[in-house]
Amino acid sequence: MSSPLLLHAESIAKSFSGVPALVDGSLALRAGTVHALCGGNGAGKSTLLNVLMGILKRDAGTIRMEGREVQFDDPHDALNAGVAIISQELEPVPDMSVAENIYLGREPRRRFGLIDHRAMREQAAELLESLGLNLAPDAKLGSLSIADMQMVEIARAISRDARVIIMDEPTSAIGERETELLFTAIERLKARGTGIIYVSHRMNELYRIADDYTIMRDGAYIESGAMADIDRRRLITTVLGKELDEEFAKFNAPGDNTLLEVDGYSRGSAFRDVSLHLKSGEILGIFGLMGSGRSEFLDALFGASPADQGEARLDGNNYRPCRPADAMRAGFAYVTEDRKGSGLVMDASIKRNVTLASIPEVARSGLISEPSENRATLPFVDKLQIKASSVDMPVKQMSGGNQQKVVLAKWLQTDPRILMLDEPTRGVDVGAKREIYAFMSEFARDDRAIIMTSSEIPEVLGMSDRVIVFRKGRVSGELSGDELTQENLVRLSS
Amino acid sequence: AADPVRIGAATYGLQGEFMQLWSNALEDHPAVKSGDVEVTVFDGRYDALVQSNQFDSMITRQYDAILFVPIDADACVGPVIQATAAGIPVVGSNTRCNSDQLASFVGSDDVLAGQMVAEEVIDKIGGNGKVVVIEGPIGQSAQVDRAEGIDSVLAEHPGIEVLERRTANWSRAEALSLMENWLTSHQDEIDGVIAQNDEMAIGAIQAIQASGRSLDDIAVAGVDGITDALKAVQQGQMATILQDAAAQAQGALDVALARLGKADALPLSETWTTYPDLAWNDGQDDTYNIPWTVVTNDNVESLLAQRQQ
Amino acid sequence: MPQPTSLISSDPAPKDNAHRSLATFMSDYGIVVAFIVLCAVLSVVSPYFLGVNNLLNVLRQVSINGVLAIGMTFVILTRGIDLSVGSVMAFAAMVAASFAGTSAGYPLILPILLGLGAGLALGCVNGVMVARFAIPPFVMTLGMLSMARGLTYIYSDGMPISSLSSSFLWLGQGMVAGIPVPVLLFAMVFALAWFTLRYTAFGRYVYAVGGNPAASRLSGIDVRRITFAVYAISGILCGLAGLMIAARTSAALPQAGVAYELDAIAAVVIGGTSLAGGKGRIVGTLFGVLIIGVINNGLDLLGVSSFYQQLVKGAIIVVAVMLDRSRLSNA
Amino acid sequence: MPQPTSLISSDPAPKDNAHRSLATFMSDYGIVVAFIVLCAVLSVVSPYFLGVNNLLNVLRQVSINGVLAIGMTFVILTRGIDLSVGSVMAFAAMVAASFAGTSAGYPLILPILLGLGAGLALGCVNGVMVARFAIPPFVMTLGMLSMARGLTYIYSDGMPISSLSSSFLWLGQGMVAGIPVPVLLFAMVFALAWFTLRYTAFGRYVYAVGGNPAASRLSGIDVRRITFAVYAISGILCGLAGLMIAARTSAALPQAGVAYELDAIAAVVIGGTSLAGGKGRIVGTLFGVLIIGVINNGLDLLGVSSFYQQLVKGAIIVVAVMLDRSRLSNA
Ligand SMILES: Nc1ncnc2c1ncn2[C@@H]1O[C@H](COP(=O)(O)OP(=O)(O)OP(=O)(O)O)[C@@H](O)[C@H]1O
Ligand SMILES: Nc1ncnc2c1ncn2[C@@H]1O[C@H](COP(=O)(O)OP(=O)(O)OP(=O)(O)O)[C@@H](O)[C@H]1O
Ligand SMILES: [Mg+2]
Ligand SMILES: [Mg+2]
Repeated sequence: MSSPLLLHAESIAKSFSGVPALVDGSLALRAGTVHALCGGNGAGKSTLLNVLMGILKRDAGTIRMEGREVQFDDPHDALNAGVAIISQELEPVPDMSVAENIYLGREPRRRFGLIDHRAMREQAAELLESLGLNLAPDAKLGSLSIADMQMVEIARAISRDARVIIMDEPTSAIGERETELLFTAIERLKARGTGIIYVSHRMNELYRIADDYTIMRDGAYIESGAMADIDRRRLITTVLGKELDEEFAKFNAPGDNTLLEVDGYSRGSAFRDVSLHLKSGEILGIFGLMGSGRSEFLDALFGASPADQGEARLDGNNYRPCRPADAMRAGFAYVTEDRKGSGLVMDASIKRNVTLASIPEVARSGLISEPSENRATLPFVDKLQIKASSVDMPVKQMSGGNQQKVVLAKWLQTDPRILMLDEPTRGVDVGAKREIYAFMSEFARDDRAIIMTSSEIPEVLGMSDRVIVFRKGRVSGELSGDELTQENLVRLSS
Repeated sequence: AADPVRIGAATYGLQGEFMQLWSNALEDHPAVKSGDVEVTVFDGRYDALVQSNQFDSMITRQYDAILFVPIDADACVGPVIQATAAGIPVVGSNTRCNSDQLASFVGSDDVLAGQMVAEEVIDKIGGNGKVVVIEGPIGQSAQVDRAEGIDSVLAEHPGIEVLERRTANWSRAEALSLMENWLTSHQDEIDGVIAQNDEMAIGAIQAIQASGRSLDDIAVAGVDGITDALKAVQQGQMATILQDAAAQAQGALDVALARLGKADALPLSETWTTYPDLAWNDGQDDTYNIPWTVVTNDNVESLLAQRQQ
Repeated sequence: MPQPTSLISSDPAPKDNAHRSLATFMSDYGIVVAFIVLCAVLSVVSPYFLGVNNLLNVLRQVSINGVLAIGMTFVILTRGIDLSVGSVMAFAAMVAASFAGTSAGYPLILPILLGLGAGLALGCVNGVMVARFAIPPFVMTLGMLSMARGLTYIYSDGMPISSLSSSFLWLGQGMVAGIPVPVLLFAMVFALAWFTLRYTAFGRYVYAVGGNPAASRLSGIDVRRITFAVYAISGILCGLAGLMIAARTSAALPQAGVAYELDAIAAVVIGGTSLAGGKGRIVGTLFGVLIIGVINNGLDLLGVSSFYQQLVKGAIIVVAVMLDRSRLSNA
Repeated sequence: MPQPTSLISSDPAPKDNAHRSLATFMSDYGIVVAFIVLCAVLSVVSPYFLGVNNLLNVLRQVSINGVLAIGMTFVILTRGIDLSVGSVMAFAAMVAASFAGTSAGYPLILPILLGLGAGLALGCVNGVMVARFAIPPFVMTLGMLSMARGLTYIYSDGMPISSLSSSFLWLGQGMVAGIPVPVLLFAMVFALAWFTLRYTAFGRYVYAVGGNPAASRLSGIDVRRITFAVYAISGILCGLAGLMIAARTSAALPQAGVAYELDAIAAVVIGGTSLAGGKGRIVGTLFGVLIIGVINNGLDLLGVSSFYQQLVKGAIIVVAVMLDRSRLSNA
């Protein structure tokens, strides 16, 4: 470690209207390495990274690049100094194309400084190709699934030729295959001497690609070292500040009676001829590659965008949801994969979001009282370990993982029978994940059941009683018991 | 029968009662009622550009003649030139237009109205006292001209002090609030209210009444002679200067028909009998100034009766 | 049992609670501070400003815009806008007045119901077109601005309706316990709106629909119905404002309410409600309304000339909002 | 807030490609279709409508609103709004006219530069306050609406300025190769704006800032500068419109341009640009401007009575947009 550090942040502090989010953030990044920044939800990781990028102004602390102190007042300065970020919250420009999003702010130019749309398209196509992504450069971002949006953001950051790339949970919205593409790209970047700060709550990933780690807790630096020197158990313990028992707490047992039957569900080109059934007490996994139509299928089942063919039966009765309210009346709840777009009212407080789907229950003769709202919200705050200064805090001020918990709480509050979870643990830390898993097991009892999709294979394997695999919008197989292996999932889905 | 004569009437805007009376009077003209003449009234929306655009359309449609009540005395020049060049005579009405190409003008002099309204108030308070002036929208020809008239009278009366001078944009509601506030800041100082139109005068009256003051102590006068003002005169609350919308509109139509030579037995309207001093001269004069009438207790009943028809 | 990492029960910022609560207050009520500053300045420069009568005048003068602005707040909270308030008000005033003549002799309730009904009807048309046919609110209500004005002219034949019965005029000019009736009406509407937005399910839905329509729909909220309802509310409040203005000016004028939409929207936006929807408060609107009213009143009291009045009024509005928002620094 | 549409738009699954490209065309150019329908109807009911002279009239009539609407498009694309266009235009007209009198004898370039400069200056004030001091655009430009009108009164002493030199009048009344000069000016501004939005980095940034300010900032775009620039552009175009209107009406009137902001915004919104920013096209604005112009012209040609005109005009605007948007299912 003789050469100066590529990036060195020391004692960074930041508070929001008096509430400290970061008290002592420190991080030392070496060139050509991947540095894992670890911490629970709300530990201050994103805050630190946003300070490094010049998105937030720090209250105290110093940042040095290659030994020289730097001051980024705006992301513009950071970009000029060779720092790029894949931020945790997706920030697409929805009405611009993939190519335009990738090259936003540095469009290829023709003579007279005019934008060369053709070159931009070609370069984007080339870039996407080199990353192994199958995305049309002309597609509008707003029409993509959030996984695809995430890939576009990854492509954008990577193509910047930055010396430091900050990746704040780049994989939370994408599948295993795309994660592999990202890792391949990261290897290439490392070889070029780029330093990467990497945040993820998926431990497997950290052990695969990270060289160093830094652990933060409650806004403060705890320790750092080489990834090779810390085992998984100690990493988790240090991150959470407590011991954690086994990862998948699974103690539900599927019953015999069939709750839900779906027969030949189709909608446009999104999914075709999907038939499945769900038993009481069951956790049914749906697995597939990105874009295989899982989310679209769940949308249809929830009446958000109804199926145009096929039928469904709930307890043997016809179930034909035309809009979410129908599905909710039938006992469905649906945690979507896009918490910012379709899950949360970002400007509203935690408790308003938690009660959003169950206002009639919280209200008494049409009136809502603060106490009844607090009564509805507080148990979830404890149970899901939602970290926030108060239940009146707007959710947009919360860390990503905590926001995810709020979405979950909202739907649990409706006391559903069939809980549909699309990527339920997106951005959730290991501790809270465990709580969610335990909760799922506890939930799937009596005449209740869960349908879950996830791109995290261990989660699918660990939590599902049975898995339906989607491929290109069709069911390509069903796995249960001993057949539930990673190999089978991969085989059936690709 | 032959095709009716098609007349376009370009008004500055139909929002106020006065222009409404003006256009209703057109519809009541004997030649219109008999079907010999067809009039189309255009709402200029208080915008010189809109009026100019409407002239374009009237020229395209080849109206036989245009009656023109411009919003601005200068901005009306271009449209008049265009229409005249297209062979369409333009007869001005109500508001003057600084164009020498106007076929004729049948209207009333706003400067004179300004003088009269100011004199009404000043006479009533006996030549000495404090007044407030409520004006129309700044820069509109009617405001500019009436202000000129008011100023000329004020200049002759050194005993009159102008406490306040503000626009209420011809609006009753605005004048009402304005007067409420002035009655607060000037308490009992105000002796008279000179309003450039009746709507604003009525707003002022309502504020005075609401404040518990007596209209015997404050002289109010407005211009136009709208129906509510006539009623107020009847009750001794104000004075108004009647601008005869019917005479202006119907007289202008008579003149236009005369210039077109399309009708015999002119003039058809009552204008010329109502104002015997106004010489018809076969409709060939450049200017017909319809006299203003001060509305008093003596003539208000008959005016109101006319209005009810 | 895992130890709760939740911070909610424990005190968040022991360090400088005082600082924080001031900051919170300022960010919540900055507009109140701006209002107080404005009033303080006015009471120094004009000895009349603080008089009881003058303050009642201000309240009476703002009450019509106040009622419109409250309806507008509902609409804007759902990301909408209602440009038609002035015209709809004029139409309702005309309908009501046509049944409130001294000679007609109908009971007072008839013009009231018909006025409110006329406003409600046009508001419902706005609501249906926006909620059901997805016409952008700006376009729909701009169309209604024009259509309602046309209806007013057609209904009234372009002439004002005056000679209203004194019981009707009481709505605009009467007093109850020393307080002008329009002020009481405004106060009632305000209280009802405040209560609705704060304590009722409907109020929650209004915020939610404006904050995130997609999430609201997925949460089982009938987004269309809420959207429809806010325009209906705005419509019925236009009806009430129509009764008030006809009664205050003793006549229904076909040209009444031209450009009132700007003042109503201004009050809402000055009050801190975001045109992007989902964020804002009715108390803010109240102070927005009051700020506009106090500026107008103050300029009249001070006798600022017509020429300078507009300049000063515009500048004060900008400065007041600047005072309010200056603390929001970081993006 | 950008919303990935996966859950809201129930995309009707492209069954066949032909159907789909028609759908795409309709969704991109629905307003063109609405315009063509409108023109077809008008040319059937009025034999004068399709005359060359009348079409030139329409173009001349829309050119001032057109120039304002183009500036407005830039502003709205960044999620802003400019309510001050009418007043700023009036101020610029007054400044220019005061140097364009027949007697003054200044070269034509002087009033032109001063008029544009006056518009630009006020636009820059809007820009600074919105971009630098984060005053909500609605409030800032509403303040400017009032302030610029006040400045116009003060500058002109409340009197119109007429007797303008014939070289100046040429800007509003002249012809070049059979085409009215205002139409040429509008065409030039349109072409420039179209080109700018499409081919320059600045144009892309305008979209980006409106589409997602946070993303734009993260991409190193100077969001404040872009925001400032759009208000400056709107300002200078108000200046141009001021020259055009003074030259066309042969006078600068202190009351000119009242409520023009509504027509300009309407053209932009009818043209499909979203008030939420980031989405829309200048071609849409062109057709929005044309639709409004054709409605006004058509109603005048048909001699629709002014009472019914407002009703019909409002209804046509709504129907045109309904035609355009009927395919887009709900939100
Ligand atoms: N704009 C804000 N206003 C107030 N508090 C904020 C704001 N942004 C973040 N915080 C608070 O700062 C703390 C740290 O948040 P941060 O987003 O940095 O966490 P994180 O480590 O990235 O968590 P996660 O793993 O869930 O993404 C949280 O308690 C959060 O509530
Ligand atoms: N709004 C939309 N408009 C058009 N196509 C869409 C839309 N949303 C999704 N799709 C497409 O529908 C297909 C199925 O997407 P879906 O989101 O259901 O996949 P998924 O299996 O859940 O994968 P992901 O991990 O991306 O969520 C994809 O090809 C996707 O691009
Ligand atoms: Mg984070
Ligand atoms: Mg999915």
